[in-house]
Amino acid sequence: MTAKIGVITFPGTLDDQDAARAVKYAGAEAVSLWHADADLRGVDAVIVPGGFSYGDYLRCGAIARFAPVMGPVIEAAAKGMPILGICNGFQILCEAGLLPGALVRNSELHFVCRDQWLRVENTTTAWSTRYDQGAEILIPLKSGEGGYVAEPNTLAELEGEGRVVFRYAGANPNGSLNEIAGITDARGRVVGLMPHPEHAIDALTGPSDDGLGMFLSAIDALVKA
Amino acid sequence: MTANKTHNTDSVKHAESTPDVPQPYTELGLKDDEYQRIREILGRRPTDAELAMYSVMWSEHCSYKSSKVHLSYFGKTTTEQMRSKMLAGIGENAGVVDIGDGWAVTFKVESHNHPSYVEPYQGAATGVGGIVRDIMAMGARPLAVMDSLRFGPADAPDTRRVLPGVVAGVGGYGNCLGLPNIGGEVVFDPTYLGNPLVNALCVGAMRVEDLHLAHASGTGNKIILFGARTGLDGIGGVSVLASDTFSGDETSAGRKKLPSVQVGDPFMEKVLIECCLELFREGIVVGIQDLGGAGLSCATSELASAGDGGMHVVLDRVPLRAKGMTPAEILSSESQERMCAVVKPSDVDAFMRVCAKWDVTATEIGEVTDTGRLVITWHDEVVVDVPPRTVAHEGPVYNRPVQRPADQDSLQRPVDLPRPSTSDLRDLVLRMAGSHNLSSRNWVTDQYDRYVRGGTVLSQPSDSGMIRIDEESGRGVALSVDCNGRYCKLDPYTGAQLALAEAYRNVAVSGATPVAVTNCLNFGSPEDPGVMWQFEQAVRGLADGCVELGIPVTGGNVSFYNQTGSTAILPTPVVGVLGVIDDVRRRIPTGIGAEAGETLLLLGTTSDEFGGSEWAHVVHGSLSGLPPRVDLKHEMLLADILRAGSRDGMISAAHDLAEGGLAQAIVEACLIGQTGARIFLAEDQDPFVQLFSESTGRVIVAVPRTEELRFTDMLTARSMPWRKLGVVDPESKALEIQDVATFGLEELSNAWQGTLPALFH
Amino acid sequence: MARVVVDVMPKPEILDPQGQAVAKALPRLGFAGVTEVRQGKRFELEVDDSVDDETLTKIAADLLANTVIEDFTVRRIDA
Amino acid sequence: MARVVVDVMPKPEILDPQGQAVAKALPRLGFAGVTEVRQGKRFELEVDDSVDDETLTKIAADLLANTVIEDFTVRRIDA
Ligand SMILES: Nc1ncnc2c1ncn2[C@@H]1O[C@H](COP(=O)(O)OP(=O)(O)O)[C@@H](O)[C@H]1O
Ligand SMILES: [Mg+2]
Repeated sequence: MTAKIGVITFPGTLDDQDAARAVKYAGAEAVSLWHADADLRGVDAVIVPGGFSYGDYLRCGAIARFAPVMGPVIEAAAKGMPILGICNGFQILCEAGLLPGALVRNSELHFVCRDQWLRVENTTTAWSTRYDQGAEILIPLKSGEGGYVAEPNTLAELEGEGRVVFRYAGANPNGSLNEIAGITDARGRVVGLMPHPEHAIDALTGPSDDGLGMFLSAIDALVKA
Repeated sequence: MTANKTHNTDSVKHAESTPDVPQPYTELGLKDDEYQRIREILGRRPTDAELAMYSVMWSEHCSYKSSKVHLSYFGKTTTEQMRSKMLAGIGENAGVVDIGDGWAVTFKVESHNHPSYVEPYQGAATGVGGIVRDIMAMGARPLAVMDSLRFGPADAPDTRRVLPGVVAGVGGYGNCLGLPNIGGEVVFDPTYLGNPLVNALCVGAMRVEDLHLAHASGTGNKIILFGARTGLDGIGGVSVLASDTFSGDETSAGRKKLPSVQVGDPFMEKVLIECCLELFREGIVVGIQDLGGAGLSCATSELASAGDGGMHVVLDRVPLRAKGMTPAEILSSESQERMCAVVKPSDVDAFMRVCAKWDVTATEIGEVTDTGRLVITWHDEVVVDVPPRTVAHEGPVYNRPVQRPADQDSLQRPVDLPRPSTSDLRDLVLRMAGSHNLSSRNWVTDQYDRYVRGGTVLSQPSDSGMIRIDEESGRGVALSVDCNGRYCKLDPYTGAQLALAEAYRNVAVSGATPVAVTNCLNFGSPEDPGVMWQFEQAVRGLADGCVELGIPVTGGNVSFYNQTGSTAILPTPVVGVLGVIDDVRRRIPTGIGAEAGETLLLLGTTSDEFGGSEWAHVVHGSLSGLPPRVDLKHEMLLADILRAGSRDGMISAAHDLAEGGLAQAIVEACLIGQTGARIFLAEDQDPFVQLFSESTGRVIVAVPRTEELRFTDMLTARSMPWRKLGVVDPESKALEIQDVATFGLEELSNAWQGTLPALFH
Repeated sequence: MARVVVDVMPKPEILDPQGQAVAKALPRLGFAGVTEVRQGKRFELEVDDSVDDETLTKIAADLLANTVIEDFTVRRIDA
Repeated sequence: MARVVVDVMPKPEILDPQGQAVAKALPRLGFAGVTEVRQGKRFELEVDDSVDDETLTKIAADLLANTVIEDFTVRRIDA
C-alpha cells in the first residue's frame, strides 16, 4: 500500500504543487488538503508547504495557524503523525506551537534565494533517517524572514536534546541563532525547516536531488509504523 | 466657475443644459482641438466623468497617439509565414504563440518607469502586478517573470535610493505571487539618473482551446468586476475635477495633493490568479479584461468596443475603498488587483461561488447591450453616454515631426581612444569584470525566487531563462530580454537589430528555437523630433530584423517622456525573444565543466569593433563611432547549429559574447561553472581586440572531447567560422589566457561578485 | 538620554493590505466588532539630550517613514 | 465606536534586525546621538463599544503579537 501524504493549501501558499511533486517522486501518493476543511482525508503524514499564506503581512504564518485544517493537524501531531513544515510551513508550525521559537526578518533585511549547504545533525526524525549523520546537502533557501530565534533556555533545550535537525554550513545566510536551519519536536515526528527540499528533487530543476531524502525518510517511517 | 457648482452630479442632462461651462481639459492633458473633437463626437460638452474618461484614454500612455503611425510598420511587415504560429498579436492584451503539442504561450513586457522613480518599491511591484494581469486576461496561467532595469550611475546617491527599492519591489511582488524570476537586465548609465527604467515581462501558458480574448459580446451578458475594491489611488490628474466638486469642502485641498502612487497587494493578486484559473476551467467566462492604466475607463470602453458595441454600467455598484468618490474618480482610479469579466446570466451564480471560495469580492456592475453606446449611470442619472470606440480606439493620432539629430554625424565619427598594451591586459580583465555593467548581478537576483513552481530549468546567470511547460513531454520555452542603449544612441536602427540579435542568440545558446518577439520601447519626449527619429529608426530596425529572422513581433509597449529636463535617456528598445524547446532536458548550460574533458571553441568572427563598447565606456567614458555590425543571416545559422548540437548531445555548455567581449564571456563561463580553463589567442590579431571587441554573432561552445570532431566537421560543412579556443581544465581552478595572464578563480570571483554588494550593502 | 517614539502609519487614502489582512482574519477567528484595522510601524529610539526636535523630525522623514505613502508622528517620552 | 491602539515591540532579549539596521544607518546619514533603535508594529483599530478590554487583549495576544518574541500594549484612544 502506498503512503498517503497530505499537502495543505492556504490562500497564498505557493509551493504546494512542488511539495506534491516531491511526494510523488519519492513514491507516495500526494493528497491535497484545503485550508478551510477541518479534514485530513485519511492521510498518513502532512506537509505544510512554503509560500506567503495570507500575504504574510501581519507576521509569517500568524493567520494561517488559525485555519480550520490546523485543528486536525495539531491533533494528529499529538498522536505522532509525521509533519513537515517547509519555510512558511515552518513558520506556521511555530506560530501554532507545534515547534518552539519563531522566525524573524533576515539579518540583511532582504529576501534571499540561494543554493544553500546544510549539515544534517539528527538522522533519527521521521524526516531525516535517509541521511548520514554530518552529511552536507545542497538545498535552495528562499525567504525573507528566516532568522530562527528562541529564548535562551529553549535554545539550550533544543541543543541539549539534539533537536536541531539541519544547520547552515558556511556563512549564516539570515542570522539564525546557532545557524539553525531546521528543528524537530521532542518525539522527532514534527520537523520544520526554512530551506526547500521540494526544490531539490531533480538536478534538472534544482541544484541537486538531495532534498528527496526527506520525503523518502517519511515514507520509510510510515511503512515501519 | 465649474460644471459642478450648481449640481452634485454632472449628468448628461446637466451637461446639455449647461453647454458653455468652462471645463479644466488643459489640466487633464487635453489639447484644444482634442477637446473640440470630444464635443463634436458627443454633440455637446462632455460631463466630468466623460472628460475624465477621454482624457486618460487619449493620453499618450493609453492611446499610443505619437507611436501609432510608426508601430503600424510591424503589422505591414509581418508576412503570412511569420503569422502562422501566432494565435493573437498586436492589439490584444498580450501576444500568443502556438508552441506545439496543443500548448499556447503568451508573453509581454511593460514599463513602469515613472512610478518607480517616485516610489521605487511600489512602482516596481505594481509594474509586475500589471503585466501579470495582462497575461491572465489571455486565459493563461502566469508561469514566470523577468525584469529589465536601468538606473543612473551605480555610485550616484539617487541610485542608492532607487535601485534597492525597485529590486525589493520586483522581488516582493513576484515572490509573493509565486512566479519564478528567470532573468532580466541591470544596466547603469548617467542618462537614467532622473528616469530609471523598470520593464517587467511575464510569460504564461494555456491549452490552445482556452485562449480568452477580451470582448463583451452577447447582449444581456453580465459585466462582473472582481478583485480589490476601488480607491483613490493612481487618480493623478483627474483629482482636478474632484477638487472642483469638493470646493468649499475641507477635503478638497487634500484631494488635490493625492499621490498618484499605487500600493500593490500581491496576496490579493495571487488569489485572483487562482480564482481566474478556476473560472476558466469551469468555462464560465465569455470575455475578460484586466484593469490597468485608466482603470474602469479602459476596461469598459475596450470590452464594449471589442464586443457587440454596447454596455450599461451602474457605477454605484462598484465596491469602493474610500468615501465620497466621484464618478470621474471611480472611472479613472488605478487601484490594483482588479479584473472585469463578461458572463452569461445563467453562469453568474457559478461565477460568484468560485469567487467566494477564493474570498474574492465580485460585483455585477452592468450588462452588454446592443445600443452601440457605453452608458454609465450614477444615482440613476446618466453620467456617461458615448460611442465606446471613440474612447478606446479612435483617439487622436499624431504625425509628429521626425528629424535626424544634428549631432548624429559627429557622434558617429570614431574617436581614437588610447588602447592598452598587452602587459596592461591582466588588470583590464579584472577591472572590466568588476565594472558596474559587467559585474555579477547576484546581489539583485538573489532577492528573487527562481525555484517556485518547480519548472525552472535555466535562470540567472544563464543567457536565457527556461521553464518547463509540460511535465510529461518536457516541452518548454526560453526567454531573453536585451538592449544596449549606447548602441541605439549611435545608430538606433542597427541598435534595435543588435538588441534583437542578442536576445535571439541568448535563446539559441540555451538550445531553444527562437519563435516570437515582444518589445518595450523606452524613449524620450515624442515632441522632440530627434527622439521621434530615434523611435522611427528603432521600430524599422526591429521590424526589418524580424522579417529577416522570420519571427513576428507579437506585442509590446511604448514608454515616452523618459527624460530629465530636456535630456532624453539613451533610446532603449528592450527586445524580448521567446524560444521553444521540445525537451528541456536538452538545455545547454552556461557554465563550463559539466563533463570531464571539454574542448572550447569560439564560433563567429572577431573584428576591431569598439564603437559604443563597454571598454570605451568604462575606461574612457566615451560614446562615439558606430556600433558593431549585425548579420542576422549569420545569427540564424548560429542558432541552427546550436540547436543541432543540443539535439545531438554535442554541446555541454555555451555562452554568447556580448558587452565586454571574449574576456568577459570566458570569465563568466569559468565562474558560473566553477571550473578553470586554458585558452589561447590567435596569432594574427591584436590580443586586446580579441579579448574586448564586441563583434556580434559569437559564442563560446564547450564540446565533450569525444564529440569535437563531429561538431567541427559540421561547423566547417555549414561554413560557420570557428577556431579552437582552448580546453576546460577542471583541476586548475584558474583561467589561463596564454601569453597574457593567469587568474585564480577566486581572484576573478572577488572582482566579479564584489561590486554590487559593496555599492548597495 | 531621552526615549523617543516615532509612529509611522500608511496614509489614509493609501491601500493598506496589512491592515486589511488582519481585519478580514478577525471575524474568522470569532472576534466581532472590529470595523477597521490599519497597520503601521512603531520605532523606539534612545537619544542623547543633544538631539533636538528638528533632527528627530528629519530622521523620521528621511529614514523611518516613506513620506510618499506614510505619515508619521514623533513624541518624546519621559524616561 | 472607539479607536484602539495596539503597540507590538520585539522583546528586549530578542534579536531585532530591523531596528539594528536603522541604528547602523543613522550615523552614515550624518545623524549622531541615537544610541538604540527598536522597531515594532503599531495597529490602529476601530471597534464597536461592545468590544471589551478582555477581548482586545485576546486579539492582541492571539493574533497581533507573537508572545514568544514580542510584547504588546493595548490602549483606548478618545475619538
Ligand atoms: N534585473 C534582473 N532580473 C533578473 N535577472 C537578471 C537581472 N539582471 C540580470 N539578470 C540575469 O543575470 C544574468 C546576466 O545578465 P546579463 O549579463 O545582462 O546577460 P546577457 O549579457 O547574457 O544578456 C542573466 O541570466 C540575466 O537574465
Ligand atoms: Mg548573453
